[in-house]
Amino acid sequence: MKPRLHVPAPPARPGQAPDFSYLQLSPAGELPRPEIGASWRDMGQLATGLVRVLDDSHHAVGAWHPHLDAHELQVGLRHMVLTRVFDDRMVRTQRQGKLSFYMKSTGEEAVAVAAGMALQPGDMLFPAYRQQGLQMVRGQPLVDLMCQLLSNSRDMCKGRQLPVMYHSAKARLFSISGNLATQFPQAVGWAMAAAIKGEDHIAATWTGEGSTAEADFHHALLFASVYGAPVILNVVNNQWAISTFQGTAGGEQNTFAARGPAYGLPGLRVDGNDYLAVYAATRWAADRARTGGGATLIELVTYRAAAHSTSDDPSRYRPRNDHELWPLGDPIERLKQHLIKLGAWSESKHEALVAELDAQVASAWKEALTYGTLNEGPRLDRDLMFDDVFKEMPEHLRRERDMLRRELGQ
Amino acid sequence: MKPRLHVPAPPARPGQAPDFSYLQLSPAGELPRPEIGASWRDMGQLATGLVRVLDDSHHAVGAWHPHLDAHELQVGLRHMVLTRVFDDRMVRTQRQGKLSFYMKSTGEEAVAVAAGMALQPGDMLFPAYRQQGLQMVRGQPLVDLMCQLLSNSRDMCKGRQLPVMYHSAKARLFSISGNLATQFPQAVGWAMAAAIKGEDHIAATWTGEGSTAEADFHHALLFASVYGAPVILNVVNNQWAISTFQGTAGGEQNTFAARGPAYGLPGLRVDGNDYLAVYAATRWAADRARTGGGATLIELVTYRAAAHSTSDDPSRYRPRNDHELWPLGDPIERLKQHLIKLGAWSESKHEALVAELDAQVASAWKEALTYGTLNEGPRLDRDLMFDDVFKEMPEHLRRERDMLRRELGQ
Amino acid sequence: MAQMNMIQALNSAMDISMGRDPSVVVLGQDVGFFGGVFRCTDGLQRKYGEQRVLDTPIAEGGIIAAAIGMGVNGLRPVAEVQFADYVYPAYDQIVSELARLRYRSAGEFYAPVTVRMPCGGGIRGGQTHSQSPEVLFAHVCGLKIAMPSNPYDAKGLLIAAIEDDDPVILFEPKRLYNGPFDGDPTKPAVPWNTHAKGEVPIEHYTVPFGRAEIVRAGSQVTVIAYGTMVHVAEAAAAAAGLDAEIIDVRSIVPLDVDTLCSSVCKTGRCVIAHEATRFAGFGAELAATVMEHCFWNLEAPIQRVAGWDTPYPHAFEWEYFPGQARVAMALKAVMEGR
Amino acid sequence: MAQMNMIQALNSAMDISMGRDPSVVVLGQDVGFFGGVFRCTDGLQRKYGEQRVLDTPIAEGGIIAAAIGMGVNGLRPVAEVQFADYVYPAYDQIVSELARLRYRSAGEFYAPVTVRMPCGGGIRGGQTHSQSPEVLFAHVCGLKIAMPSNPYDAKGLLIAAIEDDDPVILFEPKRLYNGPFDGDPTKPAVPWNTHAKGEVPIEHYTVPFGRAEIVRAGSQVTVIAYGTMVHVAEAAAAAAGLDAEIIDVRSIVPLDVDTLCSSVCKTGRCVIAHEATRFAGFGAELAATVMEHCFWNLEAPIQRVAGWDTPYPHAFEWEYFPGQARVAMALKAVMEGR
Ligand SMILES: Cc1ncc(C[n+]2csc(CCOP(=O)(O)OP(=O)(O)O)c2C)c(N)n1
Ligand SMILES: Cc1ncc(C[n+]2csc(CCOP(=O)(O)OP(=O)(O)O)c2C)c(N)n1
Ligand SMILES: [Mg+2]
Ligand SMILES: [Mg+2]
Repeated sequence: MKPRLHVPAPPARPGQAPDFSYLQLSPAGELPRPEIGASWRDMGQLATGLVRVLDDSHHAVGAWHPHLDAHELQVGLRHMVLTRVFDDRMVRTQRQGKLSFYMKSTGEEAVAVAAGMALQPGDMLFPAYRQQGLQMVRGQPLVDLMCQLLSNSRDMCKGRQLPVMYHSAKARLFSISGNLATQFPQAVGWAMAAAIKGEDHIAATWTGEGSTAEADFHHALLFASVYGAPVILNVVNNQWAISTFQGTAGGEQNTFAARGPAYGLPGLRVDGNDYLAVYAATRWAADRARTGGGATLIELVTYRAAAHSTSDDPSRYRPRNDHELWPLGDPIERLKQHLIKLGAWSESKHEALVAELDAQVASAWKEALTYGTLNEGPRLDRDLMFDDVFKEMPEHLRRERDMLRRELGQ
Repeated sequence: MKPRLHVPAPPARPGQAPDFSYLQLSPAGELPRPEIGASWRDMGQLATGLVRVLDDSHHAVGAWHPHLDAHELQVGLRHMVLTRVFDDRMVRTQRQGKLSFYMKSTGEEAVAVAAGMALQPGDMLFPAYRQQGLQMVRGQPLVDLMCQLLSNSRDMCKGRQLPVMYHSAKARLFSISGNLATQFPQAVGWAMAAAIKGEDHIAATWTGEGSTAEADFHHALLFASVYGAPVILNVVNNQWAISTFQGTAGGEQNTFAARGPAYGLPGLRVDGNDYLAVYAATRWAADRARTGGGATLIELVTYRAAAHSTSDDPSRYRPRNDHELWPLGDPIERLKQHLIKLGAWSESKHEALVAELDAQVASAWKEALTYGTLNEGPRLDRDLMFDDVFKEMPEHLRRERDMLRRELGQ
Repeated sequence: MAQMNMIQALNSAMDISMGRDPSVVVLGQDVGFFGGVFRCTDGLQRKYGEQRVLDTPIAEGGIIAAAIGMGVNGLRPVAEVQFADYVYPAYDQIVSELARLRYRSAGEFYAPVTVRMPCGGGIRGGQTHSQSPEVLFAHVCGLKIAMPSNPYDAKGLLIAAIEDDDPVILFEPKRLYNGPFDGDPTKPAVPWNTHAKGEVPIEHYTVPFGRAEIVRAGSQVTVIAYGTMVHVAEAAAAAAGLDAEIIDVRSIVPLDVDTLCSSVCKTGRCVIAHEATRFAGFGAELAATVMEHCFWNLEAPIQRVAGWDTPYPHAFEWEYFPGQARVAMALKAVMEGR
Repeated sequence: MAQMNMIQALNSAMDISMGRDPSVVVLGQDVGFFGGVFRCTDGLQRKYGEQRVLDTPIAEGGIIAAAIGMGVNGLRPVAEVQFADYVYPAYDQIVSELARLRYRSAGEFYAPVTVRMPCGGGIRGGQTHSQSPEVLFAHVCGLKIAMPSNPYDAKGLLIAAIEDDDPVILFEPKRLYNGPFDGDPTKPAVPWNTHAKGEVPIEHYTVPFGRAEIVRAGSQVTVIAYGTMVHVAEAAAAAAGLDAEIIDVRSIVPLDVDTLCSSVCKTGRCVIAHEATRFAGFGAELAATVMEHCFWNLEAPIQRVAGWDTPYPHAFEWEYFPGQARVAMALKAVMEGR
């Protein structure tokens, strides 16, 4: 045989039947849960298997079962539903021309919400653009988020960032960057500082599987390993990076979690649509980091059910509605059924919750609109454009600000 | 326990006794040699064990024994001795002020020479700065190499590069870059092109263990894996990167070879001071690549016996002469003893060889000096400075060339 | 001849090049099956196969490094960076390697790589989808750099780039992909078929590097611009009722100093316009060069029109963008000799 | 006061800063146990411990990213890049992240990172140990940038940088580490104790950003320079017997336009000198700015003196370096009004 360029391909393209047979699954409850202090050497199977707690009949099983009380699960469910309801409405408003851009997290809400719930308020979060669930968990006011999306007079980013690039110093949610993966090694640096200062807050960060190809991913794992930084490195493997399948990102030959052990870090491959599994894995990694055990790499296996963004049309590159056949189901539906199994939830309660949150989002939206929209205003004072480039405005920016005033006839 | 920054440290600093107990060794002959077409999944132990052929009594043992004939081994020995003799004399001339700079490869000659011998002339080599053994294997005239070192009137680099940054398109030795690791993913691109064109030449590249921290290392492994590129990726783990120990580069927790399987590539950890092991591993990887099996990552465990460069003084950061205690010995001495064991060599033959090569280097040096030195000239025409920035000289460079002529009163 | 927008013109350039020369390959994020987020590579994978049109991992540094290796091995890679704002992870491979290879190996090795990237604002992309980083490459010797302002030049320059043995960076003003744009976002968008340069030969042709184009001859003032700003400058000068000579720089490296400076020596007045931030932007080089060559002919200080020295803010895109009003102010100043 | 060379001055700046503020940390390749390849961090790890002086992996991008995270978490990291030529792998983290963080988060997040790097030629370093890439950062808004020409300024600027809440890049002309250098490599090297600015306070002080220094007052011509070129310019002007006003820019961003332009408006003549390649170098910004402010006072075109637009060749270092002869030619041209 001669060398021939290998070209990874997704299992199905538009018009073909969805095919998820490539996905390696482990039965729920099968994988062991190592001691917090165990060596990464003794947990290789966690990087290639799949940590799952919820089984097909919605029972929680196995060593990773986090034994959360029903109330806590209801809170998590609420955050996930809120995330989805929020996403849905925002895409609708974008179609109406109110927003310039939006990105949904539909189908991957557990990845953010369960992780956020498993962390402490003092822990610093470095999300990518698709973890809006963290904003919900940390209680960011919906109106504030919407004003950012609208770039209006109350935009927390002062009109500077694209929609969804939120931040909150108070809530310890780092500013989201448009540049993929850059936050990964920054989170490691934050965690190194925590260790240097002897604080026990940890850092957690998220990136897409496509983005793991960037240098930042490598730097993050390396620095986290070398310095034993207290950080959780999450790879959200939602199978797609815009139009390219996870094989193009390196997921064809081995799992993303397997990169962890290569650098001397535990690597956990987790069912990202299983709220309990995500919670348990995050909690394990957080406890480990907080007690001096260093970093953990977590791959969250999930599916990008929606378009990449409002600028994208996935029917050009993958089968329509294939997400309905995704073997790991839907994270909201699964937690809901689990709570019902526990006798702590019901379809009607769920409907009521959706309706309540829908109304909440609708009323927040109404309020947000009173602060303006990008197209119709009011917007913030355009002079703000020249602030915050530096802490204090240098002469040349003052001059440019004045030029703009003249240009606008002020 | 609280998180505390972990800081990797070498086992010994100046004034302390050398300590190589950290080094994981496997007995010679212990590790299996997988079939060329085997899956990377079935060779995990090769990434953490140590492929060795020569045992402590200088016999070749085990599955990796390449069964080379004595003549071929003598050729390899000759290249290694030539490399060392060359290095030694060049450092002496640097101390005499003839060269601005030099970098020895003492103690790691097998890494380049054995690999070079195992590859075919059509294979393209992308070395770092410490694989001068490849220049010897590919028969680069010593005078040419020296003229490069001297930046004189016959400098192949036309006076543009620091000493040791050789190249030869004819010999398929890629131009060496001062920027670490950049050649790693370039070699992958070269191999991808070979596969696209359906040629069966492969590429091989080398980098130091310290340099694996750069983004290029990650990109190389990723692209090599995704496209199944016919390339051999060599990491020369000589334990040091200037003053920092391999632990700072990520070698404390796991081996560098272990990164291979994480990306879905075979990873071989090889005794870099064992000529036969390096040869056999390279040959295995080359055969694999040439028959469509894709890339292999090889970590070559060796020791930088000399200073980093002529600008460096290692006694400031590591015990003096610790290389004499290096558990894997010296590659030349070991191959020599093996040949003696085979009855194909003797101490006196060796002495004669050293003397012969010494004379050869001396006479080449004499000739090279006739073409000038950096300080005393003759050098090349300074107008050449403006060539090759582009294929054809654009107007602005012509203008600058003329300005320089005026500046120099011409 | 055919009507083409800039996307079609670029697509045609790659199509023709791939058809003529089997060593031409295309690679980048989403460029294969999907045909690129701006659809510039649409249909190429279907036509030339997966071995020649590669979807890559999201690693700009890896993409350029691989392209260099391919170039060394005899291919002519055309690499797409999805947005110019995302080229920085590849900066080292471009400036330390691609730009230097021929020089450091005394001409023995080179990599004929073309790097394409959409640049500029005007599409509500915010600070990470609007940048114009051309000067960050112009300062690096060894790279040829161009920015077309219309479909005709886009196709001709891209074919020339692919056929060039030097590395080339082609900046594509994405606001011009679908039509010319005079800087007024409130006007309805115009398609390229309303513009003479939307007329593009179907077949092979090149637009050479190193040649600026006099878009409009004039006597009162010279406006030097490139990319989107060519159209803005034309409109602003027309609105001001000036007999302006409008020059499209087109080729940033090599720079056509003669055309620019002959014009300014003739008119005695000069406005330079680009979208990138002003401080140490390419306008500085243009201003310094014009000043050096035309000092004794200048009737007024050269004016620079540019983006402000801030990131490109999403909500204040049109206050940031150097539109007709900003050009008009500069024209006024230069005509009044301030 | 003490006699210090630039290395000792930089070392003292870090020492004092670490002693005063426990949040100051130092990181980089070989900076810890070894004290740096140029010895600028010598003794710091011994004094402040391994938790505050970190040897890092060889990954410039990782170093800056980690420093950003540390800065966000309340530390004041001082990162060394071993040579300015090797900063490019960190380019994305610097320009897309470090420079933009405060802006994009509307002031809620920032990282007070100082990045130090030796730059410039004159030590036989060849094309990858001699570069002066300051303009590649100057064009990126959000970074403060300085290049000292002497030990006094080096210490004062570095302390100011560490205490600044904005990100700062400090370029250290390595040819000046051990002594002033007038551009003549054939003369014996002079140590800093022969120079007034080798006299450095032992204690804490700062040299503010945004202020150029008039190194020598004069009336006939203004020479604007920074780094090594300040000394070359002084020597060249003296040799030409001109009453030149020599200005050390010192702070590249923010730029002290007033000091520069007041001088040129007074003398009517201007030469700009830097070591970096000429095309689109920082000299272009200086020339454009001076022309804009001093047009009506200029008696001759502004002259730029710079490195050639080629890589810095090992063997032709002194033909590449903009030495006294090149400055003299520019002085002559500007005095003759050519
Ligand atoms: C450095 C950089 N390169 C390219 C892009 C363009 N881009 C935006 S999102 C995206 C795909 C990311 O995929 P993945 O990491 O899997 O995240 P997902 O969208 O699936 O959540 C790309 C290529 C970018 N934003 N930044
Ligand atoms: C991008 C880059 N960063 C830093 C350097 C400076 N530098 C030159 S050699 C070296 C150490 C490399 O160590 P290693 O990779 O282990 O190779 P070895 O010298 O041991 O062969 C460093 C830091 C460089 N040349 N390039
Ligand atoms: Mg994804
Ligand atoms: Mg090494």
